Amino acid sequence: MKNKEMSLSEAISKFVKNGDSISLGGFTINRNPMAATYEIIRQEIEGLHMYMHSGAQHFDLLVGSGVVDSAEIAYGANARYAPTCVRFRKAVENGDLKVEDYSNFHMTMRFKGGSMGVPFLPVKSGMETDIEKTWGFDKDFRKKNKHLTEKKLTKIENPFRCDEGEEVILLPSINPDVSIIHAQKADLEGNVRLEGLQFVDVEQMKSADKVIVTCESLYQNDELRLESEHNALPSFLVDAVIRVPFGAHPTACFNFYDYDSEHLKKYLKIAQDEEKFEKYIEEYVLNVDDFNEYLEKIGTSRIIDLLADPGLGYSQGYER
Amino acid sequence: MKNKEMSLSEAISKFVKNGDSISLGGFTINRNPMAATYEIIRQEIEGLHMYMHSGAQHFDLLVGSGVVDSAEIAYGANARYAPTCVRFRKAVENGDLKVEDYSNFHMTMRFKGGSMGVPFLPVKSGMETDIEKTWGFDKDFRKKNKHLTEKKLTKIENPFRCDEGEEVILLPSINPDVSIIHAQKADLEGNVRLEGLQFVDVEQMKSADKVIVTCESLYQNDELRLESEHNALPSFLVDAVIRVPFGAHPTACFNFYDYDSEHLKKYLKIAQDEEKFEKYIEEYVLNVDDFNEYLEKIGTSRIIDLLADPGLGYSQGYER
Amino acid sequence: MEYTDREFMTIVAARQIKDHDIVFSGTGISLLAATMAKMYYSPECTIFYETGAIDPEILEIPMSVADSRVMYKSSINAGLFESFCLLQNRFTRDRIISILGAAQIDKYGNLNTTCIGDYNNPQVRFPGSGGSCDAASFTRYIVFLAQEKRRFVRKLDYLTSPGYLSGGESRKKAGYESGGPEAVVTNMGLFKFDDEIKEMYLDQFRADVEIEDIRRRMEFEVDTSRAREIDSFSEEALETLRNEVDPKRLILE
Amino acid sequence: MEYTDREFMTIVAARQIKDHDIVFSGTGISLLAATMAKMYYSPECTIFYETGAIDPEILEIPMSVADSRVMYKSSINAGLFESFCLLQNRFTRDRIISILGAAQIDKYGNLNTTCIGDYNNPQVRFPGSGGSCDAASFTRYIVFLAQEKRRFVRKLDYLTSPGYLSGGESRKKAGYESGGPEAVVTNMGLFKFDDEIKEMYLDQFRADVEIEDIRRRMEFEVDTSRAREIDSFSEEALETLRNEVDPKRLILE
Repeated sequence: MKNKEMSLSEAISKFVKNGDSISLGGFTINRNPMAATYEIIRQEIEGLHMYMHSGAQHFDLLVGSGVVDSAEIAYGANARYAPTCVRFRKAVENGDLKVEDYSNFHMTMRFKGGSMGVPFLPVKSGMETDIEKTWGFDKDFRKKNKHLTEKKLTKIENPFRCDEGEEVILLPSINPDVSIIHAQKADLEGNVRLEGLQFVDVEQMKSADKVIVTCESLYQNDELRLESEHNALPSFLVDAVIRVPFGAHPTACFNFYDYDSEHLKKYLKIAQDEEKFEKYIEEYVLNVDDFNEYLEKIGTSRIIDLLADPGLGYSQGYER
Repeated sequence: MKNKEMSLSEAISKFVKNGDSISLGGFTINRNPMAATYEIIRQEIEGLHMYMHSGAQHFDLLVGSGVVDSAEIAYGANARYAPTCVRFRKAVENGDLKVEDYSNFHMTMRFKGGSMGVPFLPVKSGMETDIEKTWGFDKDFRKKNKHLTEKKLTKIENPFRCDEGEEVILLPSINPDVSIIHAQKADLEGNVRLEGLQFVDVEQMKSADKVIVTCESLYQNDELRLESEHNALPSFLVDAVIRVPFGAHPTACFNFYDYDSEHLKKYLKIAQDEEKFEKYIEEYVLNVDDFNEYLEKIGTSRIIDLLADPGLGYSQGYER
Repeated sequence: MEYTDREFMTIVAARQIKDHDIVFSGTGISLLAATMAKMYYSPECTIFYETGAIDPEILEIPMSVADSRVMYKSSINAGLFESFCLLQNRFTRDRIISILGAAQIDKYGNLNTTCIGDYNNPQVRFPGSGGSCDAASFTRYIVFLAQEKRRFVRKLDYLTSPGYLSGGESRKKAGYESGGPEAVVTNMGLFKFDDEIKEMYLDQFRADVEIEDIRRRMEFEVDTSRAREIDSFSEEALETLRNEVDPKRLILE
Repeated sequence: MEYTDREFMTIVAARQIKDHDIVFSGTGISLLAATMAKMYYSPECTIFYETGAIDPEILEIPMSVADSRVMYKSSINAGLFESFCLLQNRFTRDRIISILGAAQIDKYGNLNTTCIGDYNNPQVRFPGSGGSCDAASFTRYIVFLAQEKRRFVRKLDYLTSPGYLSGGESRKKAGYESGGPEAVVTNMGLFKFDDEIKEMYLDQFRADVEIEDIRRRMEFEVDTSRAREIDSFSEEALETLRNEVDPKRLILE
C-alpha cells in the first residue's frame, strides 16, 4: 500500500504546473477546495486553463489573482453572495480572461466523457442556441492552446433514426491535467468518501491525469474499506491526500460546517474594488504561511458558529 | 407520499405484459430477482424480449420455460455452476431462442444511454470483431420487432480528430418496458438502497418505463432518507416495492445470505434434461402458490447455513 | 393587502405548480417559489435541485441549490450528472417543470443569462447558463423577470436557453422532443404562450396596474386581448411565505 | 514435483503479473491466477473484477466475479459501468493487465467465446463475450486455453475479442489505442507475440513435453525458434496455491 499523504504545498508544487489545465470540485457555496486554491495563488502559479461547471469562490479568487488565462465554463456566480462573480465579471469585461460558455450539463458530460475514455458524448440540450453557435475561442487560439479541440462542439443526425432527421450535439471530452477536490473523508491510500451531494467531483477526478484530495478526516486505518460502495473512486486514481480541516471555508462542507455568510458578504463588497481585492488576497493568502494561519484570522468563535449539527449536516439557526 | 407496496403477483400482472421488453438485475450468482422470475413463469407470461448483460439463473429459467422469444445479451453462464447456461445453450442450438450478442460493456452502455435519455453512446471496444459485423436479427426481423432499432450498431469517425481517422462504435440505447431488481433495502415510497456491488441495476432501473423492486428489508419509516447519498435512484422512478426475504435464492444477496451452491449444482444436472427441467419448474415454481412455499421446500437448515456473517457479507466457511 | 414585488412573483409562480409535478428549482426567487409551492399550494410536489438533491425536507430556506439544507432527508443525494440525465430521460422529462430566472427574454420565451453586448467583448457579463439551457431544453418552464423594457427585448444579445426559438414548429425541428416555456411571471403580471404561433401573450395582470403600462415596458408587441385580472391570493398564503418559507427574509429582500 | 495442468497454468499465468499491475480478472482459472499473484508473487498488485469490485481482501476464493467474497473490504464496490470505463480511461488502461479464457484462439490472439459453427445456427453455443471483448479491446491480456487443435485454429468461428486482428498495424488501424494479447498459457507452455508481425510464437515449454507435440496440437504454424524450457517453480509456490489460494479445490478441480 502506497502512502499518498503529503503537505498541501508539496502536492500543489508537485502536481500543478504553469500552463496546466485544471478543474476544481465543489459547487457555488459548497465544498470548494479553498485551502488548495489559496496555495495555488501563494505559489504564484500562472497561465492555467480552467474547466469549470458552476464556479464560485475558488474560481473568482483564481481569476482575480491572474492565475487563469482562459476558461471553459457554465456559470460564474455564488448564489445570493454574488449574482455574478465579481472578479470574473470584471476580468471578462476587461478582456483579461478569455472564456467559452457551455451549460452545466454540457460541462458535466465533458468530464464524464473524459472519465469514460471516449472522445465525445452526445447531448440533446442547446441546439440552435448561442452556446452551440457562438464560440469564445477562435480557430487560431484553438490551434495554439493544447487544451482545446479544433471545434467547440459539433452536431450529427441520430444514425438510428435516419428518416426523422433528429439532431444531437456531440461534446468533446475533457481530461484535465489536474483535478482538486475537497472531501469529507479519505485515507492514506487514497480511498475517498463524499457525503451529501457529489456535484461533479467524481467525474472531475476520474477524467484527470493527476488527482489531489484535501479532506476533513484522514483515516490512518482501513475504516473506509467497510461499506466501500460509498467510496467515490478506486484509490489507485488518487495521487495526493492532505488533511485540511475547514479546507472549504468560507464555503460549506456537509456534515462538518456551514458556509460563512458574513465572510462571503464581506468578500462581495471587497471584490468590487481592485485595490481592496488585492489587500484581501494579501491578508488572507499571501501574508499567511499556511491554512492554519488563515483559520486563526477567521477566529474561533466564527468556526464554532459554523459547526454542523450532527444528523442535519448544517448549522441550524445560525445567522446567515 | 404515495405508498408503492403491493404483492409480487399484483406487481407482475400489473407491469409485465406479453410481448414486453424486460431487463432483470443481478449478475451470475448474485442478486438475481428470483422470486419475481418464478412469478413471471407462474403467470404464464410469454413473448418477452429480454435485455441481458451477464445473465444466469433468472435468464436460464425464463428461457427454459419458453417465456422469452428473443434476447440481446452479453453472456449466459453461471460461473462454476454453469460454464454455459444449459437451457440457454440448448434453446440457441435448437433455434428456440433468437439472440444477438454484445459485450458486457456494450450492454451496460446501452442501459446507460437509455437512462440518460440519449439515442446512443460511443464506445471503443469491439471494432472489427464479429460483435460489430455479425447480426443475430436480420432487417426483416428488426422491422417487425418494436424493441429493436434498424441497425445493431454503427461506426463513425471521431469528429474532433478528423485528420486521424479514429473510429468509434455507436450503440443504440435501451429503454426496457420493465426492469426488475432485487435490493437489500427499500421503503414504501420507493427509495432503494443497494449494498455491495451495484452491477448494472441502477442503469437498468433508470432506463426503464416501469420499475419493480423486490427487497430483503422494507422500511416503514424514513430511515432511508438519512445518508441518502447511498440511495440508488429517486423514489419517483419506482413503481412497485415488495418485501421478499431471500428473494434472490439460490443466488446471493450481499450482507444477507450466500448463494446456495448445492441447489445450483443440482440445477446444473437437472437442466441437461428437458423432462427433469420441467419437473423442477413444476416442483419449485408452478406447484407452489408463492415464494414462501418455495422457501419451505428449500428448508430451514439450508436457509440458516446461507445466512451472511455480519461485517463480512457472506457465509464464511460454509461448504460450497 | 400590501406585498412586495418579490412576494407577488413568488406566489404567482408557486401557484403554477401542481401536486405530483416534479419541480426543477434554480437559485434565488426560484428557490422561494418552489419552497412556497411545496409548503403551501402543492405539498405533493417533488422539489429537485440541479446539484442532485431530490425531495429533501426543507427546514430552513436554502440560499443556493448547493446549500447543505437541500441535502437533509432527501430521497437521494446524487450529482449533476444524475440530475440532468433525469431531465433528459424520456420517462421523466414530461413530469418536470422548471423555474428559471433571466436577464433578457424575447417573444418566443428564449432566454439570455450570459451577457449584454458582443459575446467576445461584452459590456456586461452575467453568470452564464448554469443549468438553465438544459432545463429549458428538456422541460416545461416558468420564467421570472422584472417588467422592464431592457429585459423584454426584440433580439437577445445572446441566446442562452431555448424557448420556442423562432416560433411555430421551430423548437421541434431543432431536435427538442418536449418542454418549452409555459409562463412568464413579472412584478406586473403573468404571460403565457400561444399554442400555435408560440408567441408570448398577456394572460393575467395585477389589479393595480394598467395594461398600457405593461406594454410600455416591453420592446416587442404583445397580444393583450386575452388578458384578465390576476386571481387574488389569500392573506394566509402571504403569511406562509413570510413566516414559514423565508421568515428571515434572506431571499425576500 | 507433481502438479495438475490447472495448477501449472495458474502458476505460469500468475508469474506474468508484476507488482503495481492492476489485474482485470475473469472467471474460473483466471480468478485463481489473479488470487495466486496477489497472495504470492506480487502482493502489491491490485485485483479488479468487471463487476465493479476493486482491490478487496480475499479471505476465501470467489467462485465468480460477482461472488460476495469480492466485495469485502474493497477500495470501492461500484458496478460494470465504472469498471469498464476504467478499462477505457486513457490514464488507467495502460496500467491494467487482463486474464481471459477462450474456446478458440487464432495466431493473432483473437478470441472466440461465442459459438462453434454458424452464429445464427450454431453447433455449440458458448456464453458469449461477457467482458472479454472489452478487456481485449482496451488492455494487455493473458489467455488461458488447453493445448488442443480445435482450440488453436486457423480461422475462428466467431471473433469475440480482438487480438492483433490480422497482424501488423491492423489493431491500431481499427481504432484500438492500446493493449493487445501478451501471453497465451496452456497446459504445455507459454506463447508470446512477435513485436512486428504480431503473430504468436512459442516462448517457453514444459520440461516434460516435446515441442513437436505442441505443434501437433495447433491448426496453424507457429514459430518455435525462440522457445526455451519454462522456468521451474518452487514447492512453496505450489503449496501456497494448494493450501491458501484454493484449499478446498473449488476451482482447482
